[in-house]
Amino acid sequence: MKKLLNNPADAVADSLAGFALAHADLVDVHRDPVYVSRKDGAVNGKVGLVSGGGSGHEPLHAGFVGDGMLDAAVPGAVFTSPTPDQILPALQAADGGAGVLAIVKNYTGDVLNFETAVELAEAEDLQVESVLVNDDVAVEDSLYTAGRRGVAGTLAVEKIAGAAAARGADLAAVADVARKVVANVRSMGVALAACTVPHSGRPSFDLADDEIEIGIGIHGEPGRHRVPMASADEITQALLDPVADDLTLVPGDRVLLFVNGMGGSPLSELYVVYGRARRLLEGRGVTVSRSLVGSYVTSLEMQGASITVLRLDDELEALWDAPVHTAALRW
Amino acid sequence: MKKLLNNPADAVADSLAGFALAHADLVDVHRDPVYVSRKDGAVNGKVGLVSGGGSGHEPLHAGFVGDGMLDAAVPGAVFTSPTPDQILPALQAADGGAGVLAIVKNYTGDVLNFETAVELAEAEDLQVESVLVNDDVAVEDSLYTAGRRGVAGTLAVEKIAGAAAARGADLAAVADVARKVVANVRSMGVALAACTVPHSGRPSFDLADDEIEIGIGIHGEPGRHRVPMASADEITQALLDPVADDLTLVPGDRVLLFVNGMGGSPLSELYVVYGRARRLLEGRGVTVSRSLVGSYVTSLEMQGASITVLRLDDELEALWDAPVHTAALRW
Amino acid sequence: MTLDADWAERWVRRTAEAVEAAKDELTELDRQIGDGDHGENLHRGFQAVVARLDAAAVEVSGLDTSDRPVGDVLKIVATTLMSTVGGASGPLYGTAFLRASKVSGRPQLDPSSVVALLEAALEGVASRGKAQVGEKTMVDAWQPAVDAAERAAQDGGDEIAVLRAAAEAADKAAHDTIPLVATKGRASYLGERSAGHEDPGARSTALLLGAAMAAALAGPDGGADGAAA
Amino acid sequence: MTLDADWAERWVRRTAEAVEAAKDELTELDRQIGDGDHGENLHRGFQAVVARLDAAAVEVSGLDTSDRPVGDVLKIVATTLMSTVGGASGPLYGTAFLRASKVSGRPQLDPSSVVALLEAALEGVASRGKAQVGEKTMVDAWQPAVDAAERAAQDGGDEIAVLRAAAEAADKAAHDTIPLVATKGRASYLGERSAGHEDPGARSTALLLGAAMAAALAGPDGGADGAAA
Ligand SMILES: Nc1ncnc2c1ncn2[C@@H]1O[C@H](COP(=O)(O)OP(=O)(O)O)[C@@H](O)[C@H]1O
Ligand SMILES: Nc1ncnc2c1ncn2[C@@H]1O[C@H](COP(=O)(O)OP(=O)(O)O)[C@@H](O)[C@H]1O
Ligand SMILES: [Mg+2]
Ligand SMILES: [Mg+2]
Ligand SMILES: [Mg+2]
Ligand SMILES: [Mg+2]
Repeated sequence: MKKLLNNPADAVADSLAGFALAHADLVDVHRDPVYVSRKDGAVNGKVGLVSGGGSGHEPLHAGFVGDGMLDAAVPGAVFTSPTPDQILPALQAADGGAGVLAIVKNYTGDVLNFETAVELAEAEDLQVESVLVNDDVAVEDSLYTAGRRGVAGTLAVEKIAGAAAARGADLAAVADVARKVVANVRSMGVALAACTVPHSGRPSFDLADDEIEIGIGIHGEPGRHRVPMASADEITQALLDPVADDLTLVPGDRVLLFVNGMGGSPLSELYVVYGRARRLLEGRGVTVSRSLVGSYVTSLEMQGASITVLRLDDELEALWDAPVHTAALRW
Repeated sequence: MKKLLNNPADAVADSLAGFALAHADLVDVHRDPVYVSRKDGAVNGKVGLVSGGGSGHEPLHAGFVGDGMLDAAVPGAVFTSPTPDQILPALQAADGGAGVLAIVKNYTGDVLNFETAVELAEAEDLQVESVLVNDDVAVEDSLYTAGRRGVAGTLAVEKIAGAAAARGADLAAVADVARKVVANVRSMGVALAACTVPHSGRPSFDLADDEIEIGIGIHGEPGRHRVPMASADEITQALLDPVADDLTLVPGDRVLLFVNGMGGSPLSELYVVYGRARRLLEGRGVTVSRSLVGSYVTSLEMQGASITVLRLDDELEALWDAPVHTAALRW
Repeated sequence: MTLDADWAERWVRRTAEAVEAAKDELTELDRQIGDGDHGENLHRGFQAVVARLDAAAVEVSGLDTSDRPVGDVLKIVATTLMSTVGGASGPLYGTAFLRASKVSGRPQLDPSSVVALLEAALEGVASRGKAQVGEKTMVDAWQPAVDAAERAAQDGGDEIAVLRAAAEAADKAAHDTIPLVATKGRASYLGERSAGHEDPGARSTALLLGAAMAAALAGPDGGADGAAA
Repeated sequence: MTLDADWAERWVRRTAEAVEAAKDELTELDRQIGDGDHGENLHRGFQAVVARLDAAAVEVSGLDTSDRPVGDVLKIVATTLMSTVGGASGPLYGTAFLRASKVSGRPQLDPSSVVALLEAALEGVASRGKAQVGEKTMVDAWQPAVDAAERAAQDGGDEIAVLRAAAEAADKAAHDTIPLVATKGRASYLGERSAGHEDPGARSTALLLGAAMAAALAGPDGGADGAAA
């Protein structure tokens, strides 16, 4: 394992320390317990937005703290949900008197730890709503799984709910728009090479030189299928079709197309995937009216990408376009 | 070799096609010959800015075309300088009547091909100035080398000269400020793992599991020294010290600190390097007043990072802060 | 042999040792069908528990603690695990210890109290995780352990017999998770590919219950199995 | 045997074949001390040259081309290489052919004209690249080739003898770049580490000059070495 790290046990702390220095104009990074809040604290009268989860997905979530997006983020250990004692002060820090929306990716650990924190917060008279993000179509959403995972679609939920909150929507309305995004966003990913969790020192799975994993999550978990290496066009289709089918896209639909890198794939390759995905969508009569290409919801240095499609309407499009000023997303 | 690519020979074309679709609001991508120009063509009366070089460094340079930065970019084949017949129309497309500044990284190929193109442009009565970027302190600048290479410092030259042009400075003034950046910017990089050029299919060099290359360029060239793997703190110091020494930084100096990923290293690791570099600079009595952390000047999927330091004064700081709206840099 | 608060302390300290020894094994199990952090998660948590107990030991040293409720120790364990482990297993083990602490208010546990402790822990895990037997989770170790403990107590076994029955059943049951297809937790994302691997949480449950028995066997001064608590 | 425009065409077509055959070898040399694209660069360029010559051949077919200046072919090669190769070698080989074309205005080259062609090419490379002998570049193959060609012409050799001398000298000289430390081009960034590897541009120069000789030997219809042009 070769990484730009010191003691693997300090990976998250060292990285957050650098993040805090680089973005001191945007965030405060707290230690013991660890959480990140926007500079100058909660905005009075605005619904607060909090998200969190294991580390290793940078810039998610701390990179999205700032105007028009999150008010606080809670990074756990690498690929490990944060604990309630971290989440609770983040919820409190985000509260500007109008209540807080917790955006939780659907993983057993995230769900359980946020649940506990929300209970504790409510016991202290904080008004909290939770939204569960579960955009990964690789996982069947059935009685026989823990349900679909939350992956790159989380960015869209955070951006759009953040814009709604910034516009002054109340807690119920912000939660509603977040749920609307969840209902209209789907993702699927591929790994060309696994990632290595610092404290383990071993790749999260072993892939032969001519194999890829389709349907991976963002925690180095193996995917649903291991298939032979294929061309970018073929891989893109293997990701895009299930996403578009699950969304039941029809001609005339308008979407955001988000091609996300897993951390170790170069931007140039993401654009190859984007180009193909776009032509496939257009082939279905779907208009791509908004785009995002980059490594935003990552899995350490994993090589690979995911495709996220969000069905847009005027409301969602306007909220997507609304100004945002965070370390990782800005317009 | 596993990459999200179709035919390796089409790597650049496929990627540019996706880029064109994703950023149709910002750029026009031309084929035959290949170059990228800003949407709606040159700005009347504004000095045009053109840069270019081999592909494989994305988002450099095409990702920096737009308001406040470049007017055109010329991507060659992967790691191969573009040809004069590509550069010439880019120079012409960038000309708004006030002349064009060509920003050239100091590589024999880039220099020779730009030289030819500039000669051809001048023959057609276009006014062109050229600035050579050579920020890489890993290479000794002596009679016995091709001189220092241009690496990540190029971003600072393009951003700051772009801001000067946007403010209406004339060609001589834009060239002057670009040269002032070149005079005050230094970089050095490390590779933890090599990259693989698509058409070659083999890693650009072979590194053992416990070795790293210090002083690498951005073309997969081996570096100056191969040393045993070390901690992030040690590696950061090995990069930062030569940069700071070469710049002869003194207490009281104010700088931009830019930690750049080589394409395959996760953002979280770049922040670890940033944190350490910042403390080292502060230990020298230097103030870090501006920061940039991310993978902007890459070497395909190479794992590693470079550190760039730019000595600032009020002029450079204000130009750095000036608005920019491109695919990869925006504020 | 009585199961008092000191036993509870020995139990969790031994668990910390067992987790340390098995850290890589647990992580490797989790790497196969999860995200490769279970060993590290529990290690971080039980090291924190030991630190908390050490700190508490300094506070109470010199005082008479003979009537200290067993549940007091279990509650420290619960809150510490909840705030340091994270992931799925943190809240699950945290809830297990919290519920167990609530039924362990006395300073000494008789066999039926031990059964009640284990039942409460299982109930905590199952309700928190909404998991049932057969879903390839730690419930698949806890449930057979509780069943075996109940039988041992009905058969008139003493505290040690009850704990031994639980530990042995959990150990076997963890092994028996291998062929199962996961339908809860992170391993469920793998679908059929989760079969053929032992569930890491079931294995750590077996370690935990094994440590409970060993702590009882060892007694206050080290005792039967020769290891100092 | 005369060296006319047809010979020039055969020369560059043979170079294209030689580059295709040696593409991986050239790239591997460049991978050692450069950026691993020299084979691909020249392959792209000479394929384009062949395509241009094919297109031109259609245009002129049926016309009498016996008084076509040799330089016409060389100029096509020059502009095509300049606009398709990129990198350092594109402008360098492009300039070499451009300068060579300027001194090859006649339809037939005698031995001294061949020497002039080679001298002009070398002068083009050296002035464009500002490189001298000993800097581990293609100049280290061109210079000995020109020297050998001059000697052969002074000794009264015919066109073929001149080209043979150049080709053999370049081949040996390319090999002799191995111990050199590069002070020009990308390899110079490696400093001392550039020693121990052959310079890719020197090797491709040897291929180019080898093809010139083979094209002369082969004659218009294939000839001596049996390969069709
Ligand atoms: N819903 C659940 N109910 C009971 N146990 C569960 C549940 N989900 C996961 N587990 C247990 O948690 C273990 C994984 O713990 P750990 O690796 O620490 O957390 P994470 O899965 O968040 O990385 C699994 O092996 C399984 O035994
Ligand atoms: N300044 C120079 N003068 C002469 N030849 C040079 C010079 N710089 C580089 N070369 C030649 O060019 C070759 C490299 O060509 P190529 O790999 O195609 O371009 P690049 O170095 O831009 O990738 C070197 O092996 C060397 O022979
Ligand atoms: Mg985990
Ligand atoms: Mg090159
Ligand atoms: Mg786990
Ligand atoms: Mg090269």
